[in-house]
Amino acid sequence: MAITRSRTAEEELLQKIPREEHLQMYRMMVLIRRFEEMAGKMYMQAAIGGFCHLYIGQEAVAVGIQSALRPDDYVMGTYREHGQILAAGSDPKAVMAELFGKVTGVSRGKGGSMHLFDREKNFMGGTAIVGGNLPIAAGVGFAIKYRGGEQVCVCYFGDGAVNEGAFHESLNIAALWKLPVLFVCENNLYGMGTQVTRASAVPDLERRVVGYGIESAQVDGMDLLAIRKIAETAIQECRSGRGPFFIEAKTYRYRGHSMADPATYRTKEEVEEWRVRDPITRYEKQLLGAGILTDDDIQNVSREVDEIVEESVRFSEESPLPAPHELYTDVYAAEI
Amino acid sequence: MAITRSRTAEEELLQKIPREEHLQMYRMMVLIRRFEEMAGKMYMQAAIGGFCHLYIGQEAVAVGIQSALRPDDYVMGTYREHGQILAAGSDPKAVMAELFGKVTGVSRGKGGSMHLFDREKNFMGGTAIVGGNLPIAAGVGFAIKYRGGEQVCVCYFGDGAVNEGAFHESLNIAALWKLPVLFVCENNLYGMGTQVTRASAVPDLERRVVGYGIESAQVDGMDLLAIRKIAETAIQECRSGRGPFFIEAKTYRYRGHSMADPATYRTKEEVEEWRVRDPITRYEKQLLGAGILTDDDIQNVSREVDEIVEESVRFSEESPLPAPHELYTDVYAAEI
Amino acid sequence: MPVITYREALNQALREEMRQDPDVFIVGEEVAEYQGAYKVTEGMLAEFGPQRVVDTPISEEAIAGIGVGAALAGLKPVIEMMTVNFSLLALDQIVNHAAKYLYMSGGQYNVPMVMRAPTGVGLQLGAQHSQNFESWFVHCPGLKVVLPATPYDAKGLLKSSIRDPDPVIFLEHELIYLTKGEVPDEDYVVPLGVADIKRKGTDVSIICYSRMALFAMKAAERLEEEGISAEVVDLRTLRPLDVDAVLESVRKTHRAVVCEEDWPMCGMGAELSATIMEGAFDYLDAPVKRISGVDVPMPYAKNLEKLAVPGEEDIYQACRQIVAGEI
Amino acid sequence: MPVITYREALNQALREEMRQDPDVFIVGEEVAEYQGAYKVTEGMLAEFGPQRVVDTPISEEAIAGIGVGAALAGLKPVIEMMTVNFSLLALDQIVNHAAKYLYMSGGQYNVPMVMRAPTGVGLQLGAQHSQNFESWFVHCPGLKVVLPATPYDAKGLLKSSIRDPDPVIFLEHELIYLTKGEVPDEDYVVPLGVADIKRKGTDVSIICYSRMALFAMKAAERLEEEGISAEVVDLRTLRPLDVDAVLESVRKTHRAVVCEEDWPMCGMGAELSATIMEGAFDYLDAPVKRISGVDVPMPYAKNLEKLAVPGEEDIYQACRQIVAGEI
Ligand SMILES: Cc1ncc(C[n+]2csc(CCOP(=O)(O)OP(=O)(O)O)c2C)c(N)n1
Ligand SMILES: Cc1ncc(C[n+]2csc(CCOP(=O)(O)OP(=O)(O)O)c2C)c(N)n1
Ligand SMILES: [Mg+2]
Ligand SMILES: [Mg+2]
Repeated sequence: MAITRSRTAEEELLQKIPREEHLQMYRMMVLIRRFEEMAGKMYMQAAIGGFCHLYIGQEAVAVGIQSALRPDDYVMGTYREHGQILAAGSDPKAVMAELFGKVTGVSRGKGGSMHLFDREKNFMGGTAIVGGNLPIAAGVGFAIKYRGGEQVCVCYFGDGAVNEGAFHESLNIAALWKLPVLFVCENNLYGMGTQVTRASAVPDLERRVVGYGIESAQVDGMDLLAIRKIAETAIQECRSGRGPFFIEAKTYRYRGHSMADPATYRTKEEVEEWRVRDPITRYEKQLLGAGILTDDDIQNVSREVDEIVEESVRFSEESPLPAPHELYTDVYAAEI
Repeated sequence: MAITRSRTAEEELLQKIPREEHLQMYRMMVLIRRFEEMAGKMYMQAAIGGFCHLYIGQEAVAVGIQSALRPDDYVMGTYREHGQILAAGSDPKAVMAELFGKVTGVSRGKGGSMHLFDREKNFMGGTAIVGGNLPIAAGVGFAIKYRGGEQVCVCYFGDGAVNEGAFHESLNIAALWKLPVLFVCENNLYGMGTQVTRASAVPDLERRVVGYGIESAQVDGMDLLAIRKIAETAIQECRSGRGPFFIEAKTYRYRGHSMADPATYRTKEEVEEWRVRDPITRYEKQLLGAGILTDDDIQNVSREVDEIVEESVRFSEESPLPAPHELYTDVYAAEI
Repeated sequence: MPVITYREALNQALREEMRQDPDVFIVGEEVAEYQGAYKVTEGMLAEFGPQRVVDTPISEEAIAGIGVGAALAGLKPVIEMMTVNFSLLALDQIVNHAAKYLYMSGGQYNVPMVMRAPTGVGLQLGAQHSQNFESWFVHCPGLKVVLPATPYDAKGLLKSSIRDPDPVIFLEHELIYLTKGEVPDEDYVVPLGVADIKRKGTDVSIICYSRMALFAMKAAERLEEEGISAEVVDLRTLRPLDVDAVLESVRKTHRAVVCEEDWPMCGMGAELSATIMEGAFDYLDAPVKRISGVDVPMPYAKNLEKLAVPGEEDIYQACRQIVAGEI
Repeated sequence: MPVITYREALNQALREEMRQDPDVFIVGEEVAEYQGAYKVTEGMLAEFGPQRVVDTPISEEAIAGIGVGAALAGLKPVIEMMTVNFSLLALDQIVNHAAKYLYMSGGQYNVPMVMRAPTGVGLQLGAQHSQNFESWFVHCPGLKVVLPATPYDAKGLLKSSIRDPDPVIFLEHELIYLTKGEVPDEDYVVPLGVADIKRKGTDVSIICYSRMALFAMKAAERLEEEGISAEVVDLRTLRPLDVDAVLESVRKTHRAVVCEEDWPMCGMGAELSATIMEGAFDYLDAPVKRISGVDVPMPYAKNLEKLAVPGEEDIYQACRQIVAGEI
């Protein structure tokens, strides 16, 4: 399918979705943006360690996809998953606390930024191995089908992950067995410093799945409504047992690959071009234009979100570190 | 490209190729057939151990491809490579001796049926890991290009290998870097007991490479001339620096996967259907029909080949086992 | 008690567990229609159908991922690697994911999965098909590693492994599938992490597992004829390791011969040797003797392969020497 | 002599070898335009161009295969795995192919390739990015394994590794890239397989490598203040292992503390412990003491990570105890 652009389709959606839901999605995008800005700040202050990959610029993808899911669906994230787990509904306090390495974190401080898990939300991580979550997503899809369930497993990964063998094996099996897996490729144009054109023989990533006979679509990753729309279609496909679906969301990360990366491999102009298409500003304009939200609503969201983020930092700072004995727990589930 | 079938093209080729070369190709196909039948016999007599995968039925593929190569080109085989290394010009005596595990074997008896090597013929193995030779072939292609050479690296693999991650990574890189690698997929319809339709989401294997933007062709793997023709085109593509080429040769193995496999997963009828299309009989008919070879020639070839095979067995039986100290040699090239 | 083969014992274990727990299934290359490359899953497709006995494409990394993902979602997968040699293509899933999920998630996600694989030398299968990697798996916290030597242990340990809430690497030596032994028809389990004194002795402890345990028993018989009383400690599980059983035996015999078919460097023999020194140094009358495979890739030639693989004679000689004070 | 960082020393080694041998090239993820994930290849793209400093897609298995194939065709590839953690995706190429080609081909095809990779714990990188796998590589005949501790050794050993006709696994600890030391500008090599007595001593031998060697030197200084004379044996190469140097030292000091950051089971410490018992049993006044990383996946939390990683204090305490006869 081609990128969704038609005006009418957009208005249709704007009207179809209840105001409360618009407000939720908008709030979530703003929350992720501010949360990530704060995470970056905390990282600079060394309150957060390790590698820290921010989601800024890609907010529409996770929010659009997650908004179309059911609570009992499963999510496999990447190491750039702060935004993914927040969009999945996890408590910002527990997410921030994990980045701080505190026992109140979603992974009790033992996972870190790249290993966020939240069983209550069916958020299964959180892997720091590029492409490592794709075979696992196929396994979750297998389990859903095995049980005759109607859930879907969403699997996020980047443009770089497409070149891993794991991608190939997983998509072939998911297609062969018609597993309910929604593969979401967040194509932000770069894998670390490598432009997609230098990594993929066919830079049009949707073409990369032709060999699996899998349903697919390209979508503007900066357009929340377009993502929401295709997500609904794709998830419907998966639920109906017709097999997996592949979405390529063309997006962009405003920051470097991680907090350690100055991103000297791309031009200011390029970054600016993308900022102009900012997914939050765009959605905000649409909502105001359609009279769904008012300036007051926007300001309220802004205030609420700032409080939530501030609170998440306060909570994290005040939370205790894991007790020393935690070093030895959770290695095995069985007593040894 | 579609499967080559046109009569005229066939006659054209028949005439274009000098008689001597026809005779060589025909002799090689017969040699492989008889060699493999003998290998099977020797295996039943326990003169050959380990796993033994026969090439019977697929002779046209290796002979057609190798006949279009230059001596300085490289070849990466599989574990079903007796036919491949013979077609590459290795001495049948040394190949049989390797199956016997004798020191006079191509790999000094240390490799075995699945690990045949012949540096003089640029035959680089011989790997028992499905798909394991694909990344290596990309590396050889890289070296050729690095040196600005005009050689090509041919890499043989089966329909089952297409589903390994190694296939994906290797084809993407070969295409991205325009490496002179000719990927030859010997689609004999089965990977062990698994029909290609149960292993590949898209059973039309040529479709599997669309995502790499790689030149490709399907060819009747039972038709030597068709293979020879597409091989010439493909190799020309590779030499000219336009990048890799993928050939899917639709063929069939008459025997089980290995000598240990009774092949109960397929019907006698299916096997018969394929035997009717036997590549040797077919080529023989063409050569006789076009008056290129006479019945005498055919009989001479038959006699010559039988002698060669008998001789290879005699040679192998009479050859000594590797000396005990060989256990410790060839672990490292440097003195330790 | 019925006498059946090691292979049949594994088949029984799989069937019994699949009958009593609908969440158990088996997936891998050629496990269904082909009845298993080594026929361990013979007849299971017919009994349980293609939903629970699942053939896969040749995609080891994905097979392991199917196991991890299905386990995370609450099933109890048994994945079969056609041989352990091919598991090298799946190690990221096993080591970076299966072994770490519980820890990284702060206890939220355990991975109740079993990876079964034939291991060890075969009959002239060559360098790429004759390997042992148990030491690699033992090296990794989060994994459990099981290598039964007898049909009885094979059935009981496989059942325990399937019921275990953690990832278990279950390795079956290719050359003992047809060995026979008494195996109860009914349901029983052998607990993980408990060694078995297969033979009591006083002069030397032979610490072993998998096929080496069978050689050890034969060697012990021969030694007895010479008046040497060897104790055979079959570890059965390498992780968790039954350190107490090992040390107790060595403290009694004062001599230890540790056996592995695998290559020596950083192998299980080294771990046992170090563990024994750390726990029984003052009891040792001689240094612990390691018996391992020769430190070279496996050659194809029959005569060379024979030289590369350790066996009964090596254990027998080592025990004689160590008891005679020649080590 | 100029004082430069470990990272600069590696960069020098690469440049010198590439200048004098056109067959040498480096390939890996982000080695060219990004100047290397850990900046080891800084400036090399500018000097040698994209034909010899080659960025790849994220395809570890293919990267290793590029190395093997290019080496078979006569080049001298240096492949960079961004970190050793990702080499788990490339092990089939390394272990089933690179390590066995020479043997399986009966001596026809050697594989002169170097796999470089950062290894070890970082700063809160978590369970999947803080691992050591040297014991896995050491386990495999056909491979050579090098882990330099100082800038001088790093340069000399990398040059030897590149010139070596066999596959070499060259592991660089992530936390010592910025350590400094004297490094000659000119061409020199440090031979593979030769340990270095970094400090002479008489009371206890500290057998170590990589970052642990730096901790050992610090510990030895502190011990000296207490009148304990520790000998620091930096192995530098783990395979081939300089057994003579290890045994000679232990026969002199009668006590050994073996150090690794890696997990204990089937690790290098176990191999050293076993080797020392086998070669110097009668010289030992105490069992060999192993110091290893804690046997758990690496936690993220700073305080837990600190507890999981062995360091100077552990070596210091172990030496004091072993000399005091408390071990
Ligand atoms: C198997 C593996 N190889 C390499 C890395 C190092 N690495 C981390 S992120 C990354 C780039 C991934 O790019 P992409 O898939 O596009 O995701 P993005 O970071 O753009 O979200 C690389 C190479 C890794 N973590 N795992
Ligand atoms: C990595 C790996 N997985 C599995 C096997 C076991 N195996 C050997 S051959 C084979 C089937 C390969 O089928 P195909 O690629 O079609 O080649 P063919 O045997 O038909 O020539 C399998 C599964 C192996 N040798 N290596
Ligand atoms: Mg990207
Ligand atoms: Mg096939």
